Amino acid sequence: MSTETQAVEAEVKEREPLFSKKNRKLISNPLDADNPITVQVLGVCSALAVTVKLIPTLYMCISVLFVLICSNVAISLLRNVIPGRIRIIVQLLVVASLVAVVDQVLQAYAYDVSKQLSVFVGLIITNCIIMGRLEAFALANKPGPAFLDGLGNGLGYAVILIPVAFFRELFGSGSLFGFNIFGENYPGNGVMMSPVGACIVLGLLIWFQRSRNGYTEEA
Amino acid sequence: MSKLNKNSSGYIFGFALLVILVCGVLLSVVSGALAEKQYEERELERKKFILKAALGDEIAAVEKTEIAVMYEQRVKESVVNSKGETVDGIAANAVKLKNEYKKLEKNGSVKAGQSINLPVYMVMNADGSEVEYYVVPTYGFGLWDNIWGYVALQKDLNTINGVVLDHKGETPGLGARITEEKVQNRYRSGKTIFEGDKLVSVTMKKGEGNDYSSDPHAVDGMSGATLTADGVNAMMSSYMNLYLSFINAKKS
Amino acid sequence: MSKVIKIKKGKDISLVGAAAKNTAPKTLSSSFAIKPTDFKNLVPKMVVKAGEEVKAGDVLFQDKANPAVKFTSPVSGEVAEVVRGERRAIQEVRILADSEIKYKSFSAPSTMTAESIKEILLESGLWAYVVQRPFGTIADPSATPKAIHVSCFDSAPLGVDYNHSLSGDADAFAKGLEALNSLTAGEVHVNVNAKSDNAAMFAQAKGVQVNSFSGSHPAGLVGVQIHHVDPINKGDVVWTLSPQHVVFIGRLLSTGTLDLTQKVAIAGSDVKTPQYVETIVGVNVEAITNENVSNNNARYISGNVLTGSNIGSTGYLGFFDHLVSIIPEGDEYEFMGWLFPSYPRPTISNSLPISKFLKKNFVANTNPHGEERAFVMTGEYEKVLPMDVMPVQLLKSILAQDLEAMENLGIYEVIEEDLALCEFVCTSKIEVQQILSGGLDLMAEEG
Amino acid sequence: MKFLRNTLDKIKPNFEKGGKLHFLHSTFDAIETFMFVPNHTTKRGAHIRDGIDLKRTMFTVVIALVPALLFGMWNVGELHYAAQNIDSTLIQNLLYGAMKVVPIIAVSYLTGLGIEFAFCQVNGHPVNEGFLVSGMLIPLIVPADIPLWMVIVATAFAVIIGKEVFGGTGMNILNPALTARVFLYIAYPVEMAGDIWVSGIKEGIVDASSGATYLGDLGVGKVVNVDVYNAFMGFMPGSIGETSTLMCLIGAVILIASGIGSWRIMLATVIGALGMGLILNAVGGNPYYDLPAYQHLIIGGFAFGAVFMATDPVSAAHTQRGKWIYGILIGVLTVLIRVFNPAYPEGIMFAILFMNVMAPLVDNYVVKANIKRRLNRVKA
Repeated sequence: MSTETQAVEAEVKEREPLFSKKNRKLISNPLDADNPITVQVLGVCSALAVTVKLIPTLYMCISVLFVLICSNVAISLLRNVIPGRIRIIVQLLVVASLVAVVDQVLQAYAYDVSKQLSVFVGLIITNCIIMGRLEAFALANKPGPAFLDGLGNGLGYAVILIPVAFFRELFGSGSLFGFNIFGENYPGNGVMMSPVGACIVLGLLIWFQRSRNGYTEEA
Repeated sequence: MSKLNKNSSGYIFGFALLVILVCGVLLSVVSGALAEKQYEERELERKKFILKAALGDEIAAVEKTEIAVMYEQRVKESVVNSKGETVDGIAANAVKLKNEYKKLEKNGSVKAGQSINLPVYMVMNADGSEVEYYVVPTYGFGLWDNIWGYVALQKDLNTINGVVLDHKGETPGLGARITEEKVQNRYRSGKTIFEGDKLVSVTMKKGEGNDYSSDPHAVDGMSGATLTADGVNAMMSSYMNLYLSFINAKKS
Repeated sequence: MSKVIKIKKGKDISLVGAAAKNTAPKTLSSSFAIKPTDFKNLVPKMVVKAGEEVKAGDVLFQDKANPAVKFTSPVSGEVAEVVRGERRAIQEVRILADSEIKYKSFSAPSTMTAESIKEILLESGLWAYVVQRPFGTIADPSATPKAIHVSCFDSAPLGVDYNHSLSGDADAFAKGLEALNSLTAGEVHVNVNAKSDNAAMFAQAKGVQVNSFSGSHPAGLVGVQIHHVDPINKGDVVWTLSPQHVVFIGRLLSTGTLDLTQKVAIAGSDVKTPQYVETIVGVNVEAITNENVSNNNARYISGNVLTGSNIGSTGYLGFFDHLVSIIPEGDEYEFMGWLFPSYPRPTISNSLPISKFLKKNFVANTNPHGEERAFVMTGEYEKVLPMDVMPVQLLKSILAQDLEAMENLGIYEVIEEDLALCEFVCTSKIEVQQILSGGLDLMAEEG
Repeated sequence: MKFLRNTLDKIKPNFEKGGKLHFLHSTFDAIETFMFVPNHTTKRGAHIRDGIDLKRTMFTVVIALVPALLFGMWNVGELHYAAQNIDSTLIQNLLYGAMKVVPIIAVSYLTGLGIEFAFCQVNGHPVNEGFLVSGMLIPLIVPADIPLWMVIVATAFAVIIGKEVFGGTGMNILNPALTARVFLYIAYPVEMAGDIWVSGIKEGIVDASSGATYLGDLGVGKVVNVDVYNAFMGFMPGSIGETSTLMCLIGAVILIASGIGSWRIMLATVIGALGMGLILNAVGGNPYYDLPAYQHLIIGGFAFGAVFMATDPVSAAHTQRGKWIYGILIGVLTVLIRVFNPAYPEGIMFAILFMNVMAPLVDNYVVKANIKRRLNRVKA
């Protein structure tokens, strides 16, 4: 998975209002034109693994959002004191600690969901979106924009995962949020239940998005 | 204040140490604060499984908070070994089934020189005067990975009252269906594990949609998941054999 | 004679109307034309204007890129018209012939050195007959080829029999070969058909290497022969000529005049009496096919039915061609024709058993018998291309404009005619020669 | 015929550019060219062309499928009645089979062609003939009792995801019919696996035990005595068209004789399976290892897959040498999957799809070898 390093945003000027036009873009861009999953193709592994049902997907999205925002802000705060030579390790340490916290919390307060998510919560550590944002953005920006960037990318992740989970749960299990939609006799669909289905739904979403945005592959 | 040299080894070490310290403290605090709650959750699931195996649908209506209370009131725990002798000094919930399972041979008998701890949960009747169900945990291997479950026997120690099954990695839509109520309920129609004095266990058959109401040792299978069903059958039969001494002792 | 090289792949397409081995007396048309479009990538620069008088051998136009390469008039007469097409590109230079041809005289060199031969060939315009591989363009006079190949049999459908058409030109042929020998450091290869009784002029040609080939079409294609005798690698240059054109060179050297008289086969199912006609390069086909065609809706092809060009009933014979194929147009609907063919047609597919096994000679028309589709079938091209070249992969690399792949896959070894049979057999009706032509152009430009 | 031509000519302007039905031009075009070979003539290049076209090629494959289809229909009826101990005549069997199979074929063609036409319409492409074959293959590789809506879903999936997203016939990586089959297998395992191979089990008319297949039994470690004659003739449960090795052989003869199916692939697949089977025989151990190698060729869908699926020219290897490698690996993988993967008793489906994906790689190496030969020539 490539950690496509985006052009590092220039350091935000002093006293810029938090919701300036530029900052608003930090949120809106990752939702569509620069979506971490469908455009940058990062974090796909978890997108395939956890989207069988909507509820675990929601928990996963919130977890990623939380880790992303917190680590972005933390690294942004530390950006001037982190020695360059160990910055990746420090980032990893911060992310890993946050993920461990999330995992512990889920085990304590959402035991069923944490059972379903199993290792994939732990694997948030290796989610390229997070490390990518830390490297590309948080290290060079103030905490405010870093917070927004984390929020934007976390939402960008969610905005793809939730529809994927929606279709997979609907067609795979015939239910939504665990409520039966198609009735007892719906036979389910094994393709949608397996990661293959996620891959196909994700592919179709990318197809849809690209044809709408007029994206063309660079030569 | 003179600027620190960020590339000096001392600074790097110091910084790393500091970060590790902060993260370590954070983690231990969180883990400490949540440990009890997590334990409760795990216990709750175990208790729920045990009660569900015994009481079935009754339990579905019980609030999550009530489960622990109900368990406290109605369940008595003990641990036995494969000879049916009671093992003292270990609590039933401290027995790690996965580890105990490793003490078994392929054919389900206990490895030479090993002693296996087998928890037994006795679910009492509503007024607590006598044992109504015996719930025993089982552990085995399905098609891809481990499977486990609880089997509730009625007080005759022959009739199965219900089962709860769970798995780690069976095929979704096929073997994974053992967690479905619909499949588990197939064990709730008075199946018996003994034929006279002989232990025969209960077998999930190949194929689906057949009527086995006349056969007390067979339940309808899961189409396309014969191998997971075979795993369930093997697990069932081997653990019933392990508990055989206990059952015989209780019966007599 | 060296051993016979067997060409195992390929397919002879037998069509009705092969030219009988007799020659109609010389018919002189009043109109002749030299067509710059017969040469690949040629940008002509006119030397004469309409209305000027020329002798046979006088320069009509030059190659703009290489003015030493000249194109001369085959007959004497008046330059009647310079026909231009799109963007004023010159299509034809027409000459109204005198009834008696006046020849410009050339002084034949006393010794045959590469320099002197090149000079006289360039002056007389015969140089344009020397084709260079790779790319199939007019040879670069400054180059020295590693070999020169002359294919002395035509295996294409309705192909010319050089044993007949060149009978009587043995001396000129020998002389021509002698001249070619001086042009190359390597061998001059004369490639003959092992299966037929070759005239002594081919089979016992002196001072050259005679290779004999057996097998179906495209065994007679010089590209296939080169591939089996001494394949072209990157950087190699090989020249090829038709035996007819070797004869022209021989005549020029012995007489000092440009005598482009040749026997042209008039063949095809729409010809009443298929036979040879004695005429001159660039003749108007109307004159040589007059009264001899039985169908109003026929296609007139200068060259053979696989690689020739559609010239219409009033066009001019192509510069390199000594065959006019006349076959019916196929512009008719055929009810369920793909399932129940209403008439037999040539095919390599056994899925048309009647056509394949019960019929020997076919009346083929120009209907493609299906529409163009994406590549689906595989292994077809390989059946008819007797070279260690992967045709489909080569075509795909051309479509992808991948120069390196094109080179690696052997684009230097082939020109359009080599893959013509692939185009014929293609189930998906893909225009193979057109694609290859694009690839060759691209390669010539970039490489 | 004349009348038909005139009618077509009369309504044709409506579908041409500017006509009010232009949006249906691909559909009209497909129908017109089906009825009449068009009056086009060659424009460039070779003036005459081979008499064969893609329609005829595809139709020949359909013809080759007819024996398997007819036998399949008969077999559906025969098994159905035999399982109930009813003596039935040839006609009864065929009738019952037709009742089950014809709707599947109709649904498969309607769905597939409908989608294909729609895509061609939108993209402005001519309709390709590829689905003529896929539409016939899909019904032959499903159980007779399959619900029709599943056929629709699977066909739609195969045509859209398996073919159109790659750019249509000629561009697809996977064999569309097998894509449909594997979709069904994974999406609806309950309906597509286990003992469902005799028509009538689902309604409870027929006892489930009669629907056991050799592969199914072998997969769970049973010792199986394959009745070689019945297995070869096809008198056993299975997908509609796949059971009879004999009918597949007849199809193979048609395909090879007409030059449309690659004999290289068929032969290579058989060699691969036999070779792997013999190796396993030599190792021995359980009933599946010990199954005589040749019996792998006649049980399950091996013959059908090797003859009709592996040879799909688009998704197979394209180079001549590549076809050998491709075929042999299919054979080897089929046996390996059958023997070593208990969850998926039928190996050939996965083996072919896997090799479909690998075929470009195989070709790549063959092409590289060709390039190397050319480069070595310079050195020599």
